Amino acid sequence: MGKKSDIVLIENGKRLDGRKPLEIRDTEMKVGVIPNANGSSYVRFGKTIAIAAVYGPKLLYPKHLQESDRGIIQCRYNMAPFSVDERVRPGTSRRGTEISKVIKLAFEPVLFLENYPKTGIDIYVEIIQADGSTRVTSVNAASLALANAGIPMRDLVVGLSGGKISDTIILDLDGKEDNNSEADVPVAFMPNKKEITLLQMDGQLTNEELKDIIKNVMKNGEIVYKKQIETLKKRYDE
Amino acid sequence: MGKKSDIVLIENGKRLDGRKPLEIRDTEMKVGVIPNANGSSYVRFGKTIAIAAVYGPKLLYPKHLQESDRGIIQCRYNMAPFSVDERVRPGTSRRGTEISKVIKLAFEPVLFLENYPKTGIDIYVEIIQADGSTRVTSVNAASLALANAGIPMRDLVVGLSGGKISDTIILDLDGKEDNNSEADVPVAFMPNKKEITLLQMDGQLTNEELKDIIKNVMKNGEIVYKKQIETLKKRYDE
Amino acid sequence: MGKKSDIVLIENGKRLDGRKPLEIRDTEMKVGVIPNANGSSYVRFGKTIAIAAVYGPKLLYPKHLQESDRGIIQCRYNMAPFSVDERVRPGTSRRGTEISKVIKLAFEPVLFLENYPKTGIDIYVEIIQADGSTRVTSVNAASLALANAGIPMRDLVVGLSGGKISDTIILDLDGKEDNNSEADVPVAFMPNKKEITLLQMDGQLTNEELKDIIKNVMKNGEIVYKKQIETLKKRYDE
Amino acid sequence: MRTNYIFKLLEKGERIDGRKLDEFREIKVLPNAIERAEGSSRVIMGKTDVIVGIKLEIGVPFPDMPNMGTLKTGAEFSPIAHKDFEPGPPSEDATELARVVDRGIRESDCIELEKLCITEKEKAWDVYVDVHIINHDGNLIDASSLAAVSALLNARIPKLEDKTVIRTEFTGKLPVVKKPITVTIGKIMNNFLVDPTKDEEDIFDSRLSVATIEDGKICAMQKGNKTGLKESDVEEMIKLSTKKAKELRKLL
Amino acid sequence: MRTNYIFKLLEKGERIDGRKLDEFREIKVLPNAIERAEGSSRVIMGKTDVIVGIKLEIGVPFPDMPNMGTLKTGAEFSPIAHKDFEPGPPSEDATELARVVDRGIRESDCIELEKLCITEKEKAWDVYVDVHIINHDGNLIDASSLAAVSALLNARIPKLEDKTVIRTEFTGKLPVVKKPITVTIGKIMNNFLVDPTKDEEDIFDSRLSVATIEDGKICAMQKGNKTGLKESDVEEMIKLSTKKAKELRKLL
Amino acid sequence: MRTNYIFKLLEKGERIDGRKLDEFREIKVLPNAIERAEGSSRVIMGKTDVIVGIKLEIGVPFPDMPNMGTLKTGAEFSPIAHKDFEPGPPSEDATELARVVDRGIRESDCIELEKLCITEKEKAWDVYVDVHIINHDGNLIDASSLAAVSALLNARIPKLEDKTVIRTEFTGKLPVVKKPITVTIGKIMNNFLVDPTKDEEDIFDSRLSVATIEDGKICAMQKGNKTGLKESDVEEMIKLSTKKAKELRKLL
Repeated sequence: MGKKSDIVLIENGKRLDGRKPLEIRDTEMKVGVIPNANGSSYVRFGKTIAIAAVYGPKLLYPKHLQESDRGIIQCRYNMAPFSVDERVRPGTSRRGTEISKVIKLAFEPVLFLENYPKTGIDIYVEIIQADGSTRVTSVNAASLALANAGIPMRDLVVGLSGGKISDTIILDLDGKEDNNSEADVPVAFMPNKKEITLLQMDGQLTNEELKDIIKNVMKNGEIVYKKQIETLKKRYDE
Repeated sequence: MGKKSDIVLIENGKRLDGRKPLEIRDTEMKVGVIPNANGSSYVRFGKTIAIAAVYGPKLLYPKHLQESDRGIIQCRYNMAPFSVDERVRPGTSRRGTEISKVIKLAFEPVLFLENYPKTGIDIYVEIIQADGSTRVTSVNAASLALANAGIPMRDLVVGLSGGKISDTIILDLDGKEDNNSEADVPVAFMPNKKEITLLQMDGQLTNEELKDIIKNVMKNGEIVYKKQIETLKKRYDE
Repeated sequence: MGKKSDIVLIENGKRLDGRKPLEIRDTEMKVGVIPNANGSSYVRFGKTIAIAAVYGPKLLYPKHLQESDRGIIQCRYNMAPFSVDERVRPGTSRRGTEISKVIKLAFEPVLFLENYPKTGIDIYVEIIQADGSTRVTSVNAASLALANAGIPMRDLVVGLSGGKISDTIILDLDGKEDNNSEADVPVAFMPNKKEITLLQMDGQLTNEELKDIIKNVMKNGEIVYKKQIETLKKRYDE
Repeated sequence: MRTNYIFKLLEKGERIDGRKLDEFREIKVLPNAIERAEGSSRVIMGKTDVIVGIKLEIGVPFPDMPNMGTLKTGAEFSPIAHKDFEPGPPSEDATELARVVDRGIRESDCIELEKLCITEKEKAWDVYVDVHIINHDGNLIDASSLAAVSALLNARIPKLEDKTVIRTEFTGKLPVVKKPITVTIGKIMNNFLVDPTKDEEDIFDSRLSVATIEDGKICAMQKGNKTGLKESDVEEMIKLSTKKAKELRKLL
Repeated sequence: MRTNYIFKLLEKGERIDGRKLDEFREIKVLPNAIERAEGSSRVIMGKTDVIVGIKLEIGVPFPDMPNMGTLKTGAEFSPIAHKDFEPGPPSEDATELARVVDRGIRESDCIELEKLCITEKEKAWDVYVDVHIINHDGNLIDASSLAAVSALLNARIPKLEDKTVIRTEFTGKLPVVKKPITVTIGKIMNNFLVDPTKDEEDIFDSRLSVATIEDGKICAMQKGNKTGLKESDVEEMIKLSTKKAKELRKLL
Repeated sequence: MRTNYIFKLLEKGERIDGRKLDEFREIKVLPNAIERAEGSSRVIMGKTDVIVGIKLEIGVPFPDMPNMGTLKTGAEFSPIAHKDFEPGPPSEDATELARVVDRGIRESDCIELEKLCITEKEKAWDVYVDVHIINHDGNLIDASSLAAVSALLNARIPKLEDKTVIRTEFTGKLPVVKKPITVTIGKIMNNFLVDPTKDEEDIFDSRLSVATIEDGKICAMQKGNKTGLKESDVEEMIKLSTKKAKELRKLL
């Protein structure tokens, strides 16, 4: 939608939480948080917290889901009942189904699925607290969990959202910005190959504005990428 | 139920839409309307529109559904959400389950199922607009779709509803008549073998009235039969 | 909960229905009531009526449920829609799922499951009328149905509930007592081996009170055991 | 083998259990089987055993019938009743059974639903008719329909205080004014059979269930099974069904 | 083999059905296809065939938008439309389709939802947009989005009497003020394709669906399929999509 | 093999991780783990990791308790937590866990539900206790029960304006007056074990979960696993559980 409300989201170049337009929230990343999983991670952007686990690759059942020449990714994105203001009823939602699909697609290009015929790699992401940008936070969590599982990847995948409020381009939208911005653009990309693997948009933007947002996301996504690398290195050093 | 309401459905021998008691509504039939299907059809009686598709015969999965000595018919009757006044919620309903079953049974006698062991023949009917007599319209649509699929049949199957209003026997009930008639008798039959393959009744009738209705349905069903034949011929001529 | 309401459930040593504290309601037991089943029973405690059927042991499908070295028990406890004041909607409930599980566990110790690899033994219990103590009534019904099915058992299983009202220990709680007692303790045990196979508790009790209740249940459970034996004998004598 | 034997006997006009073609099995109708339900009945037909319970709940009338109560019929094929019945949502056959039982009651105007309105447009009694199968040995439609009407006949309307239903006191009987009876006729090799066992049902060519009311009128019909019927078959089956319905009605 | 043939042709910049890379198939927009719906349209793109019907029902506004109607979009992949579509709850792909169609309408402010409030906080029109697939030969997103807007454009608001919806009389048209158009661009081996058939879709490297409104603004996007896109790819795909949207808009 | 090793050690009264039979693993209780929930707590017991979140929603009181709020407890075995947990509706084990956690809270009168009524018969707070398993290494019942009480203890009641819940302001703490503690005792070959790991659980003969309150009273019990228990076993297990509960209560 165009301007969604009269809430002032930016004043004197500062956003409601004091951030500059292109500033990313305080971020925390950990791996190996779920001992049972082959790989796992904890990722927090501000108050948005995602926990991801990777199980597999393992032979897929029922058999009719197997592909004879490659592995497949199965992904479930889920919000804990207590993650948002109004309790989320457990079970699948249409929003969850769509997000699960786009996250899955975000990782298809980076895995060597042809090396795992007949298998499935399960990526599970739980949003245990939500304050905007949950799908890109999930992408970062999944990227770290896959790496932590030791599954070879062509590149990591970085997720970051961009948007526009009062003619200003912003990054890493929080919940209030998500609901009231003029546009919201979640992006995931491979930082080395510079390829976009998830791209969606809600709101209204000119072609130029959109280009600008994507450019800024990919530039500042470097920060998120470094944080991922750092987190993985720290783990190896332990 | 006995007289269901005080609505006058017939006056001076004319029904609300001007039809004579035994007159069938304006009818339209086409086959081959769904390129992907093995056979398909479009059938309209007045404002009631059914689209049918046939897929198969094809090996049935899961295996436990297979019968070793014959094929089975699987049928789904479904109403589009926008087909009636109040939106229909997608998903199975008890009414839909029952109608699917009686349509399936209407075709058991005409197919050479013993020639297709372990296979299934799928008949799908979508009511995209409903104004009474949907199950018999579905029968006509399924009959044409099966013929269009080139599946050998002992006979075509003709569907037509009969009923009674103000002591008058009527045919091809529309929605208002369906809801307010004294009785409603959907019938499907094989026009050459003169065998009834679907027969249900709601309302109150004497034995004689019922006999009379069935007789009239089978007699005037000839018109529907001719229309089916014509439609199939026209297709071959194309 | 502690004292749940102000309803007086016992006065002058008599309960609302005239029973003495440790008295069991009028009880009726039959076996072989379902000709189709391998074993079956009808058990009534006051107004609580359970009908149980046993099917099996039989090869389990789908295969992934099979255990290569032993049979498994599958149990479903279900309440008929008309069994209680407010109609029960058909389908699984969380309460039903839990009760099914504890009933199943109540019989694990008495069956020689190691003798039936890859098979399943199905225990189905229908509560057709409920007035308290339904799960222990179900245990008695299942015990008789298994014996009636001729499935070897290490011991029968006896079910009986205990509880506390106004500092008095009672047995075989009816619906009103179930809802308003200070505590409710359903127990199932093997009468010869003196082993408890189902034990739950709701309410508030001291350790001593609880011990006392269990002791009384096991002592008076003898009456229920004798009734089971009698019922089975009578059947053989027929 | 059993099937072949049934066929052979039928050629001679005989049935495996010694009955005549148009003879019912022994039938017991046991009203008030479930004390706590508003109405109930158990019907035992040979080895077929069904219970129907009636519950009344407060509901909202349909917008197009603002001053009438509603009838809601369900059927559960409990897994206790047959090895092929599985727990889970109602099968196609259970759904058909519920709808056929429902139609007999509804179309006969058996219940005076207009007397079940509490407040126009807002509150009316929902009458739940729940069929529960205890043992399945054929002819579920007739047994269930009979049990349903029997249960309705002994059903009472609970007292209403404020918004609360008091189920220990009653304000009267459920207004039941008709007794629809459904009799299913099976056709096997040009024989017409009444009250089939499960073994007989499995080899039916065709079946026709007909519900009739006291005045002889037909109020519902449902054809089943896999072959077609001639007009003359239908006529004969209706005639037989109507005749046998009178016998069943006497059991109520 | 067919796949290989498609690849070979694409190397020469050709398509299997003779179209140019950026050419639509023949498109028919048939508004008012379903008389009894409040609005409807059928769109046929080559062999792809979809119907969208609009229904209006009375609902309760969301607490945070107490004076607005609501938009509810659904999509059913009817099993009539393709051998791989199965009866049952909506698949992942059907869910995505519904959400992409929804987003184009919602984000463009296509419907003036604030005009659909009946009583603040209590009653408002729910606008149901239901996509029904009749035959699937690719590009369901564009066909469905087009049909949805076309259906909304001919939708009318039924009369309201008391609490009853009178669906034979209307109080006016649904307030539709924008015409969002979605055009999906597929990428195969550095070729950008418009309006893909199912065969082409199956071998896409990547796809990008872009919804635009009259003033050229983009109001929704969705990337699909399995490979990554360079920034320059995205730019080119958006440009092509925006250009082709103008052609489609003329069909409304 | 691992199983055999566990058995061998147990014969010597030892456990695979070096603990005494009646010793807990290291336990961390982390209240307020989820800022946006009305209450929350994370409990880590060895490798077992659970989060409980509390949400308050406005609901309708039960007709038979017209002036009380309601408690609703759920448990999700998230597939992140164990390779055997699958997405989908709650399993039998998840259902049991939810019901055991619920019973401990409910039967201890932990929450003063009568203080949660807003308008008699019409509005009251529903207290949702949702257990989310992060990693499953045994003893989910004790960990979840502990996390639930810890979460309730820090839960606050949001402000209510008109019909709207304002979740950034609070009118007070949730009235929690009891601290039920559940300790599960496992029996393996006549050994009684506290706080089992998953490996130990898998070879339990039997388990008994006992919830106790401050005054030493027992408020809920649940027997699990596959063998019977002597009366004397039950007594010993209750004694041990009650004793260990005091240790856990100190962590709140």
